[in-house]
Amino acid sequence: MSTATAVLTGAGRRLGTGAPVYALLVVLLAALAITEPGFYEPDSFLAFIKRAAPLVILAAGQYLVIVSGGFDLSVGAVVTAGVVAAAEFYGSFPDAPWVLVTAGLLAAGAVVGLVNGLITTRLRVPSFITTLGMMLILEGAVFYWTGGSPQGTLPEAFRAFGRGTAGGWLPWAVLACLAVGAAAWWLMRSDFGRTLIATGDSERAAALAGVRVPRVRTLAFLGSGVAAALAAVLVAGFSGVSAQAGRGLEFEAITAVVLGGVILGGGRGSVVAAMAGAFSLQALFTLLNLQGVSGALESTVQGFIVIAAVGLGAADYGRLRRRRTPEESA
Amino acid sequence: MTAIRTEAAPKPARRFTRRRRLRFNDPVVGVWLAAAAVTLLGWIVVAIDGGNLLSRTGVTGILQNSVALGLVAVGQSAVILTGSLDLSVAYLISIGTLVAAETMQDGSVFTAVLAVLGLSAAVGLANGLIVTGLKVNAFIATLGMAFILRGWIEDNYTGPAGKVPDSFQRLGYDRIGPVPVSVFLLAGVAVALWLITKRTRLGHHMYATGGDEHAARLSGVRTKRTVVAAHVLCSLCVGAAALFLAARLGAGAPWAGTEARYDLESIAAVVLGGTALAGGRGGVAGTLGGVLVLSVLDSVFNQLSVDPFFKNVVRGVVIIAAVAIYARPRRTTPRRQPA
Amino acid sequence: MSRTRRRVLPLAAAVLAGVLVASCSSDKPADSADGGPSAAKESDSKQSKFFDQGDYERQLALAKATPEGPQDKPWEQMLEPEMQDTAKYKKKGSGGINLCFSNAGVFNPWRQVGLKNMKAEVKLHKEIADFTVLDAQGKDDKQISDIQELSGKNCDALIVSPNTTATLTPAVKQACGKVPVIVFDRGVQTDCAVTFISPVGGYAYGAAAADFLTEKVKKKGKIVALRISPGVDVLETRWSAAKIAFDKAGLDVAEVKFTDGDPSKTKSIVSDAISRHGDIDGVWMDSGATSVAAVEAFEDAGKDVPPITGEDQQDFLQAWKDKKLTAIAPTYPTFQWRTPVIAALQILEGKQVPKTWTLPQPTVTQQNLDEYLQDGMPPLHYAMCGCADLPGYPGAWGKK
Amino acid sequence: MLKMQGVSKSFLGVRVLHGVSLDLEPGEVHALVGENGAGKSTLMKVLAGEYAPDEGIIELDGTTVSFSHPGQAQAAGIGLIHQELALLPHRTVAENVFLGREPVRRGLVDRRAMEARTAELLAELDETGIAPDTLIKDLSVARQQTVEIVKALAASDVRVLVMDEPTAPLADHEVELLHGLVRRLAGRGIGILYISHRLREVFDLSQRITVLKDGRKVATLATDGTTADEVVRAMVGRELGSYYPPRAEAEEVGEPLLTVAGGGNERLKDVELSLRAGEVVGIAGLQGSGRTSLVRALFGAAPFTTGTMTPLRPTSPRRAIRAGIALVTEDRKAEGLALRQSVRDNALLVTRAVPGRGTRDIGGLLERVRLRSRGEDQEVKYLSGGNQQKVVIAKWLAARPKVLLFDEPTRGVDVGAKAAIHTLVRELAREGMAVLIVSSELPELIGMSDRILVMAGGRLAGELPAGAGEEQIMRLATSETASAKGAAA
Repeated sequence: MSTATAVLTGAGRRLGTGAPVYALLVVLLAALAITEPGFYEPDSFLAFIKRAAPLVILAAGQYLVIVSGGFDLSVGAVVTAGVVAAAEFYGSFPDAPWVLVTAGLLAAGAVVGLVNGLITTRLRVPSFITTLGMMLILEGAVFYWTGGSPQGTLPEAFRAFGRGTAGGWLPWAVLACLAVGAAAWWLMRSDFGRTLIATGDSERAAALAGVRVPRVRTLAFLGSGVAAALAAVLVAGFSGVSAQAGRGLEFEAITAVVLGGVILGGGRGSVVAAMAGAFSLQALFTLLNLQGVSGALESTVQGFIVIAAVGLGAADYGRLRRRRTPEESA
Repeated sequence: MTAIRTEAAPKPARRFTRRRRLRFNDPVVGVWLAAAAVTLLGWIVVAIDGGNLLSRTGVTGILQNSVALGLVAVGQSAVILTGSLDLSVAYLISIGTLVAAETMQDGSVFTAVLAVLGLSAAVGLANGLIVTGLKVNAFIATLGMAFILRGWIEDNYTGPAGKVPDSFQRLGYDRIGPVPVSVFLLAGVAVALWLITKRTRLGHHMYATGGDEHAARLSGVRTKRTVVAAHVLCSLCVGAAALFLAARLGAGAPWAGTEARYDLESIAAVVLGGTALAGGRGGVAGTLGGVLVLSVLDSVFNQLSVDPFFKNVVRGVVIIAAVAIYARPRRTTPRRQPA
Repeated sequence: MSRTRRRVLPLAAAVLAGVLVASCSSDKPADSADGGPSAAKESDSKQSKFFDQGDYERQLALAKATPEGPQDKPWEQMLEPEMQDTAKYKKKGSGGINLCFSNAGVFNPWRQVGLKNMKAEVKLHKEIADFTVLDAQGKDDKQISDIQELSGKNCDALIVSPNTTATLTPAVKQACGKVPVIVFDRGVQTDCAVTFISPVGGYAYGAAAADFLTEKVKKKGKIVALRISPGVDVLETRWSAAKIAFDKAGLDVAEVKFTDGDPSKTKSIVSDAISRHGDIDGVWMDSGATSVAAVEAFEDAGKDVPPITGEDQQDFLQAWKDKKLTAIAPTYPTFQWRTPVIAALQILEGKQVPKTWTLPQPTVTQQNLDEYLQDGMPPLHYAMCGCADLPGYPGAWGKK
Repeated sequence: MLKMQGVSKSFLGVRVLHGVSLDLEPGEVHALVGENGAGKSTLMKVLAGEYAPDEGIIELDGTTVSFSHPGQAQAAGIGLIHQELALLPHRTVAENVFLGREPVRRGLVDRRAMEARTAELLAELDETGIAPDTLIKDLSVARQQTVEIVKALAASDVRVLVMDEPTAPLADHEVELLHGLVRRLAGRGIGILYISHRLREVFDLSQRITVLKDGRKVATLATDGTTADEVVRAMVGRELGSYYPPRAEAEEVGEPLLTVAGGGNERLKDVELSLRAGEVVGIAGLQGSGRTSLVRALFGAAPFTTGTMTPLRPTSPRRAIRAGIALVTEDRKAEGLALRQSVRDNALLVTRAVPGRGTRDIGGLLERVRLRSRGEDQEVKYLSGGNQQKVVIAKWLAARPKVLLFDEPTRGVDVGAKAAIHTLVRELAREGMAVLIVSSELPELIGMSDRILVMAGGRLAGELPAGAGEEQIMRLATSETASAKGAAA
């Protein structure tokens, strides 16, 4: 264990702030291996990633918003609304091509993100409130529209993306997850990404350096909206029509990001660590499920572990650094 | 010396403007005006529809529906003022009603009240200690606490439990004229919280900690203790809400807090009342106004038989719009620039 | 810096490992090869706490009884009724009837279909001049206020669909003094209502599903039981009845899991169960919302779907037919939302109604599947709605 | 009265104080000087109970004391005035003054007593212009500083007052007022530990000077028996020689790169200005005279609303940057840097934000500004003030500006870095940039500028040639104050 941790520590230094989450992930994956020897067979491991994919994608989107100094509480509602709206749409146009519907959902997610971003930046409403309001609006609107439940079924072609496999063995969801991961990693190394983090760190400094702060922050929300819509497509594919597809996902996504060592308030943390946080959370769910922890106590265990993990992360990165500050700046 | 005079000269004028601004821009005043406006508009709309929003039952209903959310939101104000947040309130309410009802079934009302408040204080203490001691962000800390409490509820209860004696149920049902007695509970708790936040050292320290924790600490404020105290206060209010709901429901209900989404609703009410989510500004008086707005809106929707899903849309719009309005004057106030 | 981190990390790892190990050991006291029996044992202890033998036996008997009333209108049928006189509630004077309804909420498709039924039923009766619905949005507190508000209005009769059982008792008691009250779906702990309308109940539901599995699954076969969430009274009864049946038949309940009604969680749980136990011989569900997800989990794992139970939701019935499943669907019929309106009118006319109006609780089986499966209905529609003769059908119920 | 003996303190194994001893008499002003990172602030924070010392003892009137919380130090009569003001902008003066020790009557805070006592304390300091119920955010920085001092005094019977660079944010005339205040406090028998970078005020005020270097005490000198050179030598361990680089020759000054005609906005009136390639122009003026407003207007952060400007009148920093204008702001931590980001990310911020403008080759730039860091990956938070400022300058150089505006270029920067920045600024001008410097430190302004513009009441009150004296500047700076008070508010 200690060698593993040492290796991780080295890796963690390179990866920035996420070190504890990688340790957590390794511990959880090891525990899974012990509990379930078959876990690492290609099929079941791929199934695990496939299952984690929506949360990982949501975490990547949520990361963009959190690192720029905000919250996005509306992602769960976007997932629910996306699934229900897709079904409703198929109810009216059963033969619509899946590409079109998927693209439409992503565009709608982008619009929701755009609205979140504009309200937050232009009207100066704290994002917590904006997205809380958006959550109520989306849930209300989509059910008002559908009269409470969607009136269509999702065809297999549409669902294949979340349910099917490429080449008979590699789930599309895993590919989507990898693609989003790579895109997010690339994005955060790009000029936009660096500017985004700097904006989250100090909005004034960024604005005075020529950063179009409202635009950058709005784009972060837009990214989160698109990620949520993509998650909606995957969830819809994975499990079909449900009126509560996205319930609680916003909290899971935020928890995942925070587990990844990203600081609420912005300016610090890596997107890879945030996605590792999502994998950790999913691994924890799976482990609790396999352990046969009584269903009822599951959430208690989850609560303890999240607090403990974040607490240990905070001990590492908050306290020690703060103590250290005065040494060099007089 | 000249410089001093130049600054001193416009002084009285500036103070005058501050006082005056208090009137128009102060969110507390704003939200109460909004509540009045919503009531008036609602009354008109309902009247056109052929009803009467402000009939005896209507008024009672509005007040009655404000109590539970009001108690929670008043408590939530305390933590938000201090720069923290509590997402565990919903589950704490559920547990509170269960503990209250079960204790009252076998024991006295007095022990039950003590038990609920004791439990609440303990949960608040735990929240506070996790936030300050383990330095876990309040959002995550209290979310984690919510999960812990949820597990406890789900492991132990499978539906309503316990029984509240009729004597205690009077808290939930009696009224004096059109005013339910529980409104006096809310008023009492609100006045107590108002006194604590505005007139005690703890309250001053809460504002200071929420405004700038570092500055407060440097001034000798025990910020950690203050945050812990705010969490305990919040949980005690939640405990009071649980007792009220127990009285109202006549039994403990595992979903009493969560189905009504008291966690997010209370935050919405607090923010609607003009308290800054970042802490340090706002107060209990505004929060009550926010609760009243939500409750009047609910009542209007009820009277007009508006689709419940549509209600959510309106609520979302109202919350965003209100906060956008609060944010506006701040934008036009020129930022002081030392030149 | 790095030295400290190195110190903290193993600590973190140790603590986490500790937590996990602790959670592991505390839950597997019996043996290590199979978590099943221990989970079952835990449920045993719960059974004793919430199980009511009298209700259980009564419901199983009722389920076999023959209902009185018109054959083709199950919502007007009643099981073993004890009629009572309602003359004192007879509406005096002329003018239209003002009917009021305090609804717990429309937070799931079952309630949405139900409310449509009720509204359509109201339309059938010209004598109802006004139909007021207040929606409590799942809040007990609000429903109490709603009931108070409605009993203060000029309602001729008040229908209540309580959000929870015990908590609404005082409010209903209060209302009984002012207006004839009809309670349906969930009961309240008072008999002051003129009539209480509900189908046979949860024990019958759970037993119907479980009996099907005990018939189709070989002895010692592994059963996965999927429940929505703990702590819901009406669902607890379904499970406890099923538990008895499984124990009696000697089936091995390998997993009991809560799904939160979330299809994607359900799918994960079932996939995990498949990889853990290899073969699953039967799936029992306490309600239908997630049965299709369970079916798909087997498909995605490349396994045949074992005998499975569901509910009368359209998507499950469709999958049942398309995939030729071995299945059964007990119902908690949504046609019961029609009955309160009918009862209210009878009461206001002074006609006799039973004190406890027990409706039949039909089961969808292979034999009558085609009868209930209607093409083109929305996936979350409930087939046992008895709504085919109602105005606006099927468009208002979402058929395209 | 106060004795600190052998105080040591380490952070994560790095020793920042090595057995420092210090004593203080009642009524004495004892100056503490040293370069940034010398340990002054840490020593004072140990005294004020913010850090616990690893070794050493603190004696107050012969009794050993130890504090684990600032509140305890306050109770013992030790007040600390921070470099960054620790005031709550949305609370009143009285609430801030009594924060942490509000008077209580019958369990409730006695507001009336609090405000009365605050008014009393303000009156004692001849600061009657501040009302106890004003919100802090409505006060000027100088006033806020006064409130800080009153706050320290309000703490039970202050015996020792620690002032950490209290004059850093103040203009010269306000400095005088503060000095008067310090002398009055000392006259009441309060011992004052005074940290400053400004040697002149150290010599004006103090009776003794203690010099710290690298966490060790170098010497404690009697002010009367020493010279500024001696102190500087003790601080840096070397002679500083000529402070400022030579000015520009006439032929080095080229075409105008930026001109303003009739520029005005809420705070500025009729600004006529021309900055030419190769020259360094200084802007002098009292606090509130519009100096910062001017550079912000030129940079588009608080734009001109009237007048013309070439190459363009920027309406946002972004447009200014595109036009080749750069601004090094006075508040480095809040406006200059993203503190939790690396040196590289900060240096590249402008280049990334405004594509097509700058260079990505920052290695050379960082070398050029003589940055001392542990590499480009180091978070700027952990750099000293001087090195942070160098990162800010590198950031702007990466954008290849033609006009460089500096607002207080060396505030909070230690002596060594200061000289490096001065040399760099001159080099940049020599390469053909136009440079504008706003500074409250007149010697710096006089030493650096090829000509000095003096502002008063939001206008340019006059222009002085290189080598103008402090008196001339002050005369212009105060000339129009009375007539233009409205605009300066």
